[in-house]
Amino acid sequence: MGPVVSAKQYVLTFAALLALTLSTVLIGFLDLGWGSMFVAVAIALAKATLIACFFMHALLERKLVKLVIAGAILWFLILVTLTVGDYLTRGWLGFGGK
Amino acid sequence: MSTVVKIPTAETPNYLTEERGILSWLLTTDHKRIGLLYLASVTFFFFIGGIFALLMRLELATPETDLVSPHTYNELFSMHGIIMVWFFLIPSIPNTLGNFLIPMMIGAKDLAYPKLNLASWYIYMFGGIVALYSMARGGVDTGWTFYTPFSTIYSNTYVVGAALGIFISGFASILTGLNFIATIHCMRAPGLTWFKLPLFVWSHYATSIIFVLATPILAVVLLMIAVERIFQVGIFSASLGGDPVLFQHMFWFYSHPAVYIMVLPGMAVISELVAAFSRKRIFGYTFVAYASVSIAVIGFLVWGHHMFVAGTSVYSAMYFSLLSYAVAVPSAIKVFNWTATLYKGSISWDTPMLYAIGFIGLFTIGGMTGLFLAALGVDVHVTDTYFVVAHFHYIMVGGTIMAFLGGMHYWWPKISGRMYPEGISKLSALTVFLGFNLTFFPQFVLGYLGMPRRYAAYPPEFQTLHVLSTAGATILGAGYLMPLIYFFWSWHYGPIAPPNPWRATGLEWRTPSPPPKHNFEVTPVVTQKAYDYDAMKEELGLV
Amino acid sequence: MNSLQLLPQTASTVATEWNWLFWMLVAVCFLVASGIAIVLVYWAFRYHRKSENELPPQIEGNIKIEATWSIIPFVIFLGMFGWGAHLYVRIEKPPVNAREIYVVAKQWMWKLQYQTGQREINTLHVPIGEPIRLVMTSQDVIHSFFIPAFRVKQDVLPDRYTTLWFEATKPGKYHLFCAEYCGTKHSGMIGWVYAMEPQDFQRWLEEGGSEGSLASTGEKLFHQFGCANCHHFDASGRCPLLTGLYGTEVHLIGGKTVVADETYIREKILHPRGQPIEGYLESVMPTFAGQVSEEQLLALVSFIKAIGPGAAALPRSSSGTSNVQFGQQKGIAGPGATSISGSRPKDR
Amino acid sequence: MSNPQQLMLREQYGTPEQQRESVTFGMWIFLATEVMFFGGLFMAFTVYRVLYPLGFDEGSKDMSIVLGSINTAVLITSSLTMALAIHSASMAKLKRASFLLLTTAFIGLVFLAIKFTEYYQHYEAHKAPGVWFESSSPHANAMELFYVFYFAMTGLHAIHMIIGITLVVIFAVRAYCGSFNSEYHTPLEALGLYWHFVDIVWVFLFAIFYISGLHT
Repeated sequence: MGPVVSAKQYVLTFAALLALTLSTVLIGFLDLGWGSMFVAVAIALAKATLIACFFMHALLERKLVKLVIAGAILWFLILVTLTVGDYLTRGWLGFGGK
Repeated sequence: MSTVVKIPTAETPNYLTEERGILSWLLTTDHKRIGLLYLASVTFFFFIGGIFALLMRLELATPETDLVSPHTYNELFSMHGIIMVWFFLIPSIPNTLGNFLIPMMIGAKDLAYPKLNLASWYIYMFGGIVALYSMARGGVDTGWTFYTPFSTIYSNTYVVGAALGIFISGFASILTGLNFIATIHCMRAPGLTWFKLPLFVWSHYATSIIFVLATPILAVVLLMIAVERIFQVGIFSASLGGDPVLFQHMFWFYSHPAVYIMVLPGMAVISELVAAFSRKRIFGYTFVAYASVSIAVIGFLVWGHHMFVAGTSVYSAMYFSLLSYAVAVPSAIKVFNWTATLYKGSISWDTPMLYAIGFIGLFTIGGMTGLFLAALGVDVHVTDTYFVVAHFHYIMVGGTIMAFLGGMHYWWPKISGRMYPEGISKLSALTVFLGFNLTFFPQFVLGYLGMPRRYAAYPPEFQTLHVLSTAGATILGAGYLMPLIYFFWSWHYGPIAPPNPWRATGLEWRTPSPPPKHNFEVTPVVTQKAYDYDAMKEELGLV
Repeated sequence: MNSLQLLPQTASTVATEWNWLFWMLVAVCFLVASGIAIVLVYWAFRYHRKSENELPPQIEGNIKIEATWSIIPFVIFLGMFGWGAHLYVRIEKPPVNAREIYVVAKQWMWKLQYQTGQREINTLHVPIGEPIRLVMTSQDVIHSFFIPAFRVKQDVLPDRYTTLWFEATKPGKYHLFCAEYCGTKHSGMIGWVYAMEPQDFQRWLEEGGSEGSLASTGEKLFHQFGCANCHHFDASGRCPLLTGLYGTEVHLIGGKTVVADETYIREKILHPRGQPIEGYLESVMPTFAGQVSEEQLLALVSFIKAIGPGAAALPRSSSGTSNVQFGQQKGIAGPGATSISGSRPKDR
Repeated sequence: MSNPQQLMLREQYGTPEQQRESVTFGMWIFLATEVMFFGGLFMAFTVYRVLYPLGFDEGSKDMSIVLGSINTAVLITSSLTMALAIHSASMAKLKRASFLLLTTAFIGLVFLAIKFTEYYQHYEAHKAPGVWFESSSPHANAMELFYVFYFAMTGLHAIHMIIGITLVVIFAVRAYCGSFNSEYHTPLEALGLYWHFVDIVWVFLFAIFYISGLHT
């Protein structure tokens, strides 16, 4: 097994990650209200994607591995949506505790 | 099939005789030996949990608390639940029969990570010892559900110890699931494609998905309980504005799929038994295979049905109820397909088949009462009553344990190289079936009448039904003791078993009983589908 | 040995509908289960192995049959879901004109307070033919209020109000259970519900030594805790006007609105500075957490309700019915359906 | 046991390729369980953040954005050296791989040192939850809840780091002793996956804990 990715690509990824970190901080100083958390998490998602694709070689992996990654993300989303769904719909009926 | 089956003689070493001495067991990486280590451990925990259950049933024979104090009673049902769920039911079939059989069924020498397999047994035992220790120190009285804020603020018992024991053994579950998934993906014999796999393997694959994706949530929520209790910071308690219902969400996100961890391996066994003892391919193999996976997946979407009166929103109750009905469909498909397999079969009444038929009947009742609990309006009355207790015992005891015992009888010749005694085993199957129904059917009526669960004392009008239940529990206990005794007997004195006593088709039957250390002398090449009796009729001598 | 009872009492409006749905489910499930059992046993005999070497015909499956027994159950399940959901909404959603009774649960007893001031422990007297709405909270762990004869159950949580309603139809004495495991004497946290003819109930109310209505107790507390020093009954006080507040929308800083319901009032007493109200950025109100018991809180809430819209004066009559309609509460709600974020002194 | 030729094909496998695939596949599944493990905490954090936005923002205000950003950069650097270490191993440059692994471990220790400095600062500022927590803010409770999650989640992350650093040192020694070659370095790849995953977790922790208090 030879190297799958060139060293140059790693360095580029590294630079992109640093740039994104800097932009997270800078955008954080802007008052975006509710949006600021979304932007921060969105940039974090971009960074995570870079790490997964280029450091962890997820792009070059078998379909099976991609399925595992997709599954993990999907299951996390199931957990969050169905739970937060309860909290967001509480009170819709207009009387306490329902 | 190129494998030549040799009749085992004293000279041919098998996995039991290849190495000897206690260390050769404690340091083994052979999946078959680890399966037996698990078998001994889960049997031990089963009888501990069983003793707790029997004491509870004796206490409940009268309406007053006269045998044990209410506090002791609360500890009894808590420890019964903890031991039975995490130290018996969850590892029962996957870690014993699954461990023993999956590599053989797929024609592999071992699991993908044999050392990890051994490590998971040690982790499981360590967790079990921690849990038992905290019970010996004074027990735990939170129920197996650890609901906050009772578990984090108000209980004066060894909650952290018990939670730690479960937390540790959770890693054994994760590692087992990981091992099975990797094994089934990477270690199949040449030619063995997914749709040639036995349904046992499919079902265990589905189970492993749940192991791997649900157990971490249990680990993290128990960790949060421990942090809250030790540092007295409110994560789920109101002191900081936390919400106890969030704990319930996280707990059931694990614990509902955990129900499928318990019953899917039972279904795995039943598929094998029904095929072998009808000498037929399972009716609608593909449907049953997909049903296993869809149970595992949809099973993750229904946890909220444990919380319909817990103070969640009415809207979330709606979607959880609807999804709960959706998960009932694949279970129904399985029951129908097993039944249809009998049609025009060649049905033998050997003990494993008796257990299998018992399973189908009891699982049907258990599953159908689940429809009652999923119906929102009905659930309001019957939730947290004996109706729920009866319902999940029909699934777990009537389902999983029946399947476990059926599977143990079926594969006993392979495991031990000897046959079990047929007469007494039929008697025990019958005793278990009758004892089980007598124990748990009255509990449906109790719950319907409104008897809440986890009551040490109860109004006198419920006594008749409780007495029936206690009587049944005694019979059930005797039914479980019988196999324990005759399996020990058979291990030493049973008649020598041929490689394939049932004339079944699985790869595990095409190697000597007991199998050699690496399962097969020559790696098998698979050319036919599962349960293909037509293709194998010459080899099996069938006409 | 006591006599065997096989049918539960049916004594509320929803209980009758519940029975219909339950027995429908029993009928459907019994039919299908006995069908499976009969087929299973019949085939087990009919196709019993005749010779050791028998090879039966192999049947692969039949996609049409399998699809049929997948789709038909699914349709039946949808029907069960629909009926169950319909009944659930009926059980969960109280009528607006219900008589309110306040419940405080603690290990291991039920404390009940009537609007008219009567208090009871582990017993509840209710008139038949009138909807009753329970506003419930717990002082410690989670409990669950369960009356089997009425087919109603609702968990009672600490630090928040949950509600349960029923309308009794038959006079009688019924079990009251705690259905959520709550500790050592969980099985002792039981009591009785007495459903009475309205005139009997009225007589009972008059006999039960009331120290004045709950709202008037709340009024006394309102003065005792010094609330009246700032919250004047006209607009002259430094603090928000409470007259006419109940059930209306409150505008919070940040543009959100919440409805001033029971939970909101409770939270404001305990954590006044959590979500600042429009016009009162710097709240001067001290917290009352740790100083007011759950029962006193309910009395205060009852008082605020009594001076709500449409109430000219304190209702001193025996009628505890609230004519306040609960507004729709929109937006994001806390665990107790109202956002809370407060400064509470630590207990330690 | 240090001969790559023996390790390349353990007895349960048929071919080296099968072994390689099942080892990396196993690590990916393990990472899926880790996603759920941290995911539980992220979910609970989300719920409380939705319920108490003001208190959580105020809690975030006291985070040190300087130390947080430096630590993010530090961890990203360690991921780079880890990737380069595997790159070197795959070209059979084992000495260089060993050196890069040791660098990775060292950078990991720097991360932990900064992290514990932050913990100490929080403790000094009475922000450590429990008996140590003091605040006169109207949102003191929600702030404390924020810090409960902060300590729990970064603490778990730190434990993962400690495990990772230990493994990296062990693998550095193994690489130095020649346990791998260009054909056989699968365990190193698996370790790399773990290390990068821990990095990803931090990226999200940084986003949810440090940023939302910045603008106020």
